[in-house]
Amino acid sequence: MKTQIKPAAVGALGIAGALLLWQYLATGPMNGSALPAPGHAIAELAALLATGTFWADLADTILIALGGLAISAVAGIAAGLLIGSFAPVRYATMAVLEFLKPIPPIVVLPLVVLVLGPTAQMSWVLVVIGCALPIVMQTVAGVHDTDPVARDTARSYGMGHAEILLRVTLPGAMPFIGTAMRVAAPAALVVAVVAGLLGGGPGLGQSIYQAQAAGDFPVLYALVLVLGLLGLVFQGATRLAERRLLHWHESYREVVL
Amino acid sequence: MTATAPNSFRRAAGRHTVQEDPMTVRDAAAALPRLEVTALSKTYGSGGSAKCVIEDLTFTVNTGEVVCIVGPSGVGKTTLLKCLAGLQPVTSGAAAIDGRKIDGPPAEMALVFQDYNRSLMPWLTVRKNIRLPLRHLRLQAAELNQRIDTALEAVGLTHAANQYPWQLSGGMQQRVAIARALAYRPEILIMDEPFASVDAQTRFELEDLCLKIRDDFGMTILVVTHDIDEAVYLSDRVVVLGAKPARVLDVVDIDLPAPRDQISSRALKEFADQRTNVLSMIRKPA
Amino acid sequence: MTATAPNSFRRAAGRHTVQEDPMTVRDAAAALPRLEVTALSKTYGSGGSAKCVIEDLTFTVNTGEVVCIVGPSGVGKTTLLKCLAGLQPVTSGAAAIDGRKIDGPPAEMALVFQDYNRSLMPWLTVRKNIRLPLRHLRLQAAELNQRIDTALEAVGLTHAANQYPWQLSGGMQQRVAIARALAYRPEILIMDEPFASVDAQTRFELEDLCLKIRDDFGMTILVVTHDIDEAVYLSDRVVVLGAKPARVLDVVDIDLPAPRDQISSRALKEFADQRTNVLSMIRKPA
Amino acid sequence: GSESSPPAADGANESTLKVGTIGIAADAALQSAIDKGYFAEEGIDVEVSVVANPPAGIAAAQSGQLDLTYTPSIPMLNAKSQGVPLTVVAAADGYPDDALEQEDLSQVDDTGLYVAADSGIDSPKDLEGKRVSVPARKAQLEVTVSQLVKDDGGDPAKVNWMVLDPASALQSLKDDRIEAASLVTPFTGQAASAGNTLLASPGVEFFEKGAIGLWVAGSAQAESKHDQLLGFQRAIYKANAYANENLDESQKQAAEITGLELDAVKAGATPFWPVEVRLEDVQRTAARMTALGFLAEEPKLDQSLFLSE
Amino acid sequence: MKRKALNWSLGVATPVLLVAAWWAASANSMNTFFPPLSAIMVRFRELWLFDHFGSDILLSLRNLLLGYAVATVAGVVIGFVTALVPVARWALDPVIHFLRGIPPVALVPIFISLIGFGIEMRVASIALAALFPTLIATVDGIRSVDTTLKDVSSVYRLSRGEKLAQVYLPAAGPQIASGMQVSLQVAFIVMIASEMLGSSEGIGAMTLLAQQSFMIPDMWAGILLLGVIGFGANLVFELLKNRILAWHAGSRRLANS
Ligand SMILES: Nc1ncnc2c1ncn2[C@@H]1O[C@H](COP(=O)(O)OP(=O)(O)OP(=O)(O)O)[C@@H](O)[C@H]1O
Ligand SMILES: Nc1ncnc2c1ncn2[C@@H]1O[C@H](COP(=O)(O)OP(=O)(O)OP(=O)(O)O)[C@@H](O)[C@H]1O
Ligand SMILES: [Mg+2]
Ligand SMILES: [Mg+2]
Repeated sequence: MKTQIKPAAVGALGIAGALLLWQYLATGPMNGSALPAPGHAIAELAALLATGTFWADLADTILIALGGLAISAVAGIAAGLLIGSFAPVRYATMAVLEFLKPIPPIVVLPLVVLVLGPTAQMSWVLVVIGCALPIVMQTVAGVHDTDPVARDTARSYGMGHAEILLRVTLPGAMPFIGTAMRVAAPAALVVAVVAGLLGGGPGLGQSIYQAQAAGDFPVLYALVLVLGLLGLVFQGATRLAERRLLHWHESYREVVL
Repeated sequence: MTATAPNSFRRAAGRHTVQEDPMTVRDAAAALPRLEVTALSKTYGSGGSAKCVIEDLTFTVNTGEVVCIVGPSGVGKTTLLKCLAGLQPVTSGAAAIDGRKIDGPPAEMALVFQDYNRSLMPWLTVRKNIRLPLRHLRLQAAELNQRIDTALEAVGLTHAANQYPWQLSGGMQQRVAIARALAYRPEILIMDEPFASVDAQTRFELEDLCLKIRDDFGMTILVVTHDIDEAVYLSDRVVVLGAKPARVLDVVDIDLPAPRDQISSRALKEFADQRTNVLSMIRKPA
Repeated sequence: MTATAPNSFRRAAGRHTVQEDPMTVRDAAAALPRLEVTALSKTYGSGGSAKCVIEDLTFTVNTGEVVCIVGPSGVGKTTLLKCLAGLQPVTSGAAAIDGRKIDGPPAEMALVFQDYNRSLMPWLTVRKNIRLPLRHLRLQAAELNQRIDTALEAVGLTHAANQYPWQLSGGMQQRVAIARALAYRPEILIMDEPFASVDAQTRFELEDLCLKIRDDFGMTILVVTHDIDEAVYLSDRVVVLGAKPARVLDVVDIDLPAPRDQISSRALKEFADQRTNVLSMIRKPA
Repeated sequence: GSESSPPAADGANESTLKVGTIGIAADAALQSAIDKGYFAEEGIDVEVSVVANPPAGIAAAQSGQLDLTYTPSIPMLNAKSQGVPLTVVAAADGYPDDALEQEDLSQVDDTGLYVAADSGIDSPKDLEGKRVSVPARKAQLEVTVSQLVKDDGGDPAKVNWMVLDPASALQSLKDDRIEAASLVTPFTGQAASAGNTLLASPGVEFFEKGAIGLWVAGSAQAESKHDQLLGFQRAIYKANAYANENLDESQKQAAEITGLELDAVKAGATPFWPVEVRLEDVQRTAARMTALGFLAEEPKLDQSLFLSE
Repeated sequence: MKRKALNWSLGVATPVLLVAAWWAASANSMNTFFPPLSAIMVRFRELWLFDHFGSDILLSLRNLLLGYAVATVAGVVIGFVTALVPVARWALDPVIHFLRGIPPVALVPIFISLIGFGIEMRVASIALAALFPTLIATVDGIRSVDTTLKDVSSVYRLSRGEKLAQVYLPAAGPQIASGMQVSLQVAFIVMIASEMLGSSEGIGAMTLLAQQSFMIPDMWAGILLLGVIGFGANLVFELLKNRILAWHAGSRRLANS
């Protein structure tokens, strides 16, 4: 139990330190600028929490981020397994993927808006574009990291390609996929917001856009706080899921003392 | 798999008993070459870094036989087994099962790896590790569980069924790998130093288990071992490998009477003779 | 480390020769307890999942002694060695070197792991794997290289110095792990089933090497083995572990005359007696 | 705030118009057309979504993802000159015909060019070699400020344009990272109250009069939804007229839409909602853009640009 | 050997086929937003070869390299600290993950008032965003180092520095490398985003400007250039990785190689 309390306490200290830094920045070097004092933003946040539209927007954003993330995960992991396991697939897709990777969501945004309009679907697509490729890449690396002896074992027992992929390669690549998910989860959130901010998709992005357009900075930073907290929640959730899935892995094995 | 074979095998305790059948499966199948290795050679890498590990290797294993392979460390025994299991492509020559050339893992074969600790999936419990390859056999639940239980009991790990491999000792992990092969009930079982990490007592029991499943299921068994006594005790024939690249120095026929018994068989004069015979074969080129 | 020890050891070939010193290092240090294990017990996990592996274990190892530990698979031998090496905290009781309680890896000790294939760094060649722990000893380049070369030669791997561990056979990997410990020249050498994967001939040579370095450097050596013959051949004393949780069933003093020799020593009647003695100890509780 | 729910894919029937806006004060007329039921009278149903900038809106409009969108004339002309087929449906905002006669141009112009009080910049020509912020390149403020510089005898190409969001522009003006900032309400008010000097009102000086903000549809959409768009035109002009007449009410609405304090809205320029788009106004803008080099060649504009019966 | 030839021809053929398909499909395109590939290629040559090469391409690449270098070094160092010093992990984790959920656009005003909008801001935002994938992968990589290897280094009493440099770093190497690869992608994206503000120089700024002023072939030319550069950067990365991590590829190669 004691070991549980200690990280939480130190974590709280870390947050307190960050708040103090914020307070210092807002009242010191950045006084009079867009950055409000933390107290001000928090008060504004409390006011926001009382409005219905805020919750609707929040729900939209979460839905888009999670939905996009889920699609990216399923598609990305499946593609990564295929690309990592079969050399012909790897050679056939490598150049194309490498080419697509650096093309950022902001540049394709107008094209996506063009095809899908300022809609939730547009946001979903952007989230998938933003998250799928890192997941693919990490999965491929994970596949290459699985123990060949484990894979040979499966082959020698006459397990089919699909079965090996599902039961040996996939769990073997899990540590890398876990990393990928923890990188992608907050990114999904960010892209979901940016899609609203720049492309007119629904959710908190629009609220931020409006606060920015109106120069209403306390509201803007109240929303930023919400997003930061959401990021923390996403991170915690992926950690938890990972702990369940990877309990067997070195990094999660119960420390025996 | 032999249809008449009983469904379970009891843990052999020191002494193993022959079946009641008037004609053992083994006699019936004798002299039928199950596994044929013909002029096999294997080179790792290519170009400048090429390394010829096996050169022109020839021998056969008959149905229902137990054959042991002995030879110095690093000579190419594991490489040979991997070629037989279809995990490594051969460079020239061929290995064949019932005349069919092996070019991928054959369905009727199972392999117990020398790297037993790496061949167990760390994310599966012992029980699930054993079940893993059985899934595609589409067994009924009852038979599946019964096979797993029998195999676990045979290697003495019933109590560890729900632990993860990394919670087990080295010898226990090795026995899990053996249990997995047993539960799979392949027609041809290939084992790479399978008893290296278990204690003497358990080793005896596992050796007898090995002979028993051969009799019960008519399995063909190929074992790599460094223990000459074990090779003589288990085998119908011992293949002695030597020199680098690996070549067959000799194939020694072991004519110990069946059924074999850990105490009486090992006390026979023939046993000591064969043992000395094999040992001298090994020492010769050193 | 004994300052008077010669700088190199030749590969012992079948028979090992005792030093010319009128009084061997070993006799001088005899009966000085180097390693003391007192009422040691060890439990893995805590709360509901707690598992007591070792309970109330007591024995000592004297300076310059070779002591073998035998016992059934999974009884807790590896766990014991990890406690001695300071890698696992003990639950109660203590292990001590020269009276100092062990609470972290002691400077004078080296350990050869049972998981030899996992204990080598896959990113380093054999040579660099052996050199890794030597770096902080701040040896001169000549001595460093000489130590590595001697160790490689002793285990017969000179030709594989520039290969990566994953390019080697199991037995070769195991010998690299041994060579690493040899080159480190610890005062206390602990080995966990170190010869499990090497062939009979190499095993004999390594056993003799073991005795030789004890004599040359006055090393104290503790070996876990499953081979009773090996235990008897190597040891001054054999600690027989049994029952779960692990307890000392007996400590058997081996009174074979020195120098020992693979052929003549094993042919002695005392050898056979001691062997039967240890075997019966092990079988008793089964 | 404005309605921002995404257009439901299945609910989009014939009588529904998907409208994009950028969420500014001028939307007050649109909002009152909705509130007062002018659209309902025409039998049309309006779904509003906020787009981040005019080009994104234009892109969505030309592909039919939006039926029409708000855009200032300059991005519209940019798109038009690149061959994007667009049809102007109605005027959204702009300047009254007597705008230039005003004493204080900042009272009609919602854009402003500000310099720090002690910058020593007295006229637009002085901007040569200076860092001047704009919200976006090749858009309204860069074009209009360029005209000021040119009219003052300077070379707009020598101005160091910096893209900055308004908040950063204000901060950078204060920190002397830029010498001048071109801003839109409500930031013009903030710039003034921070003690900066208004150098010029580039909007009204460039456009002089007429419609600036336009409701624009893709040409394909203008054909297929011709009747509904005409209905939109009628309704929005009714609303525009109403908004001009009831300034207080429209400013209140603007405050609501933008989330600003009412006082801040009232302190800014007086908004104007024209009830027609004149070809000559658009042509004048295009000619000036061409002269400044923003358009490679002057696009041929005629009445077909406008939606008509 | 035959297999390898097949793989390589697949690798070359797929992109060639795709480009050919694009060329054919777009040949007579009248759609403003999807112009003929031939028109795009014309603009590509006019714009980038070599008109804006020195002024824009090199400028962007310099920012990318600087930011990425800072990100990877900092990511690995902070990753080591957080993985090996629990107190640091507890204190930093919440703050880091809080920051990651926030869209960078919302932080830009703060950045600008702290460090302006020059090169520093661009490099800093590239570095900040690209930091996280490497950081997270480093932490995960270190936490999954095989216990036996850790035990070996304790037994042989490797010094702290030796443990870090000789054991943890190489053991976590594959995972760090795959994190760095994702970082490279993120750095690329942020390089473009960072050019949205300030003076309009750089590939990203030109592409975004083309997009905003409906010079669609120019926009596509920019996207193509980004793809080409990303492809090249990744190629260089792969080559370096294959050199440094040759042991890993070797030890993990499927047995049937
Ligand atoms: N992947 C590989 N690449 C290159 N050489 C290899 C590879 N695997 C094995 N070898 C070499 O092939 C030879 C034979 O190895 P193999 O593992 O077959 O020996 P072994 O007879 O099984 O030995 P042991 O009894 O020690 O397990 C060795 O010299 C080894 O170095
Ligand atoms: N990390 C762990 N967590 C829980 N239990 C463990 C762990 N490691 C070992 N054990 C248990 O401790 C017992 C002793 O294991 P240990 O490895 O010491 O046996 P051993 O005597 O070395 O056996 P072998 O001869 O097979 O190597 C086993 O029952 C094993 O399951
Ligand atoms: Mg082998
Ligand atoms: Mg052990």
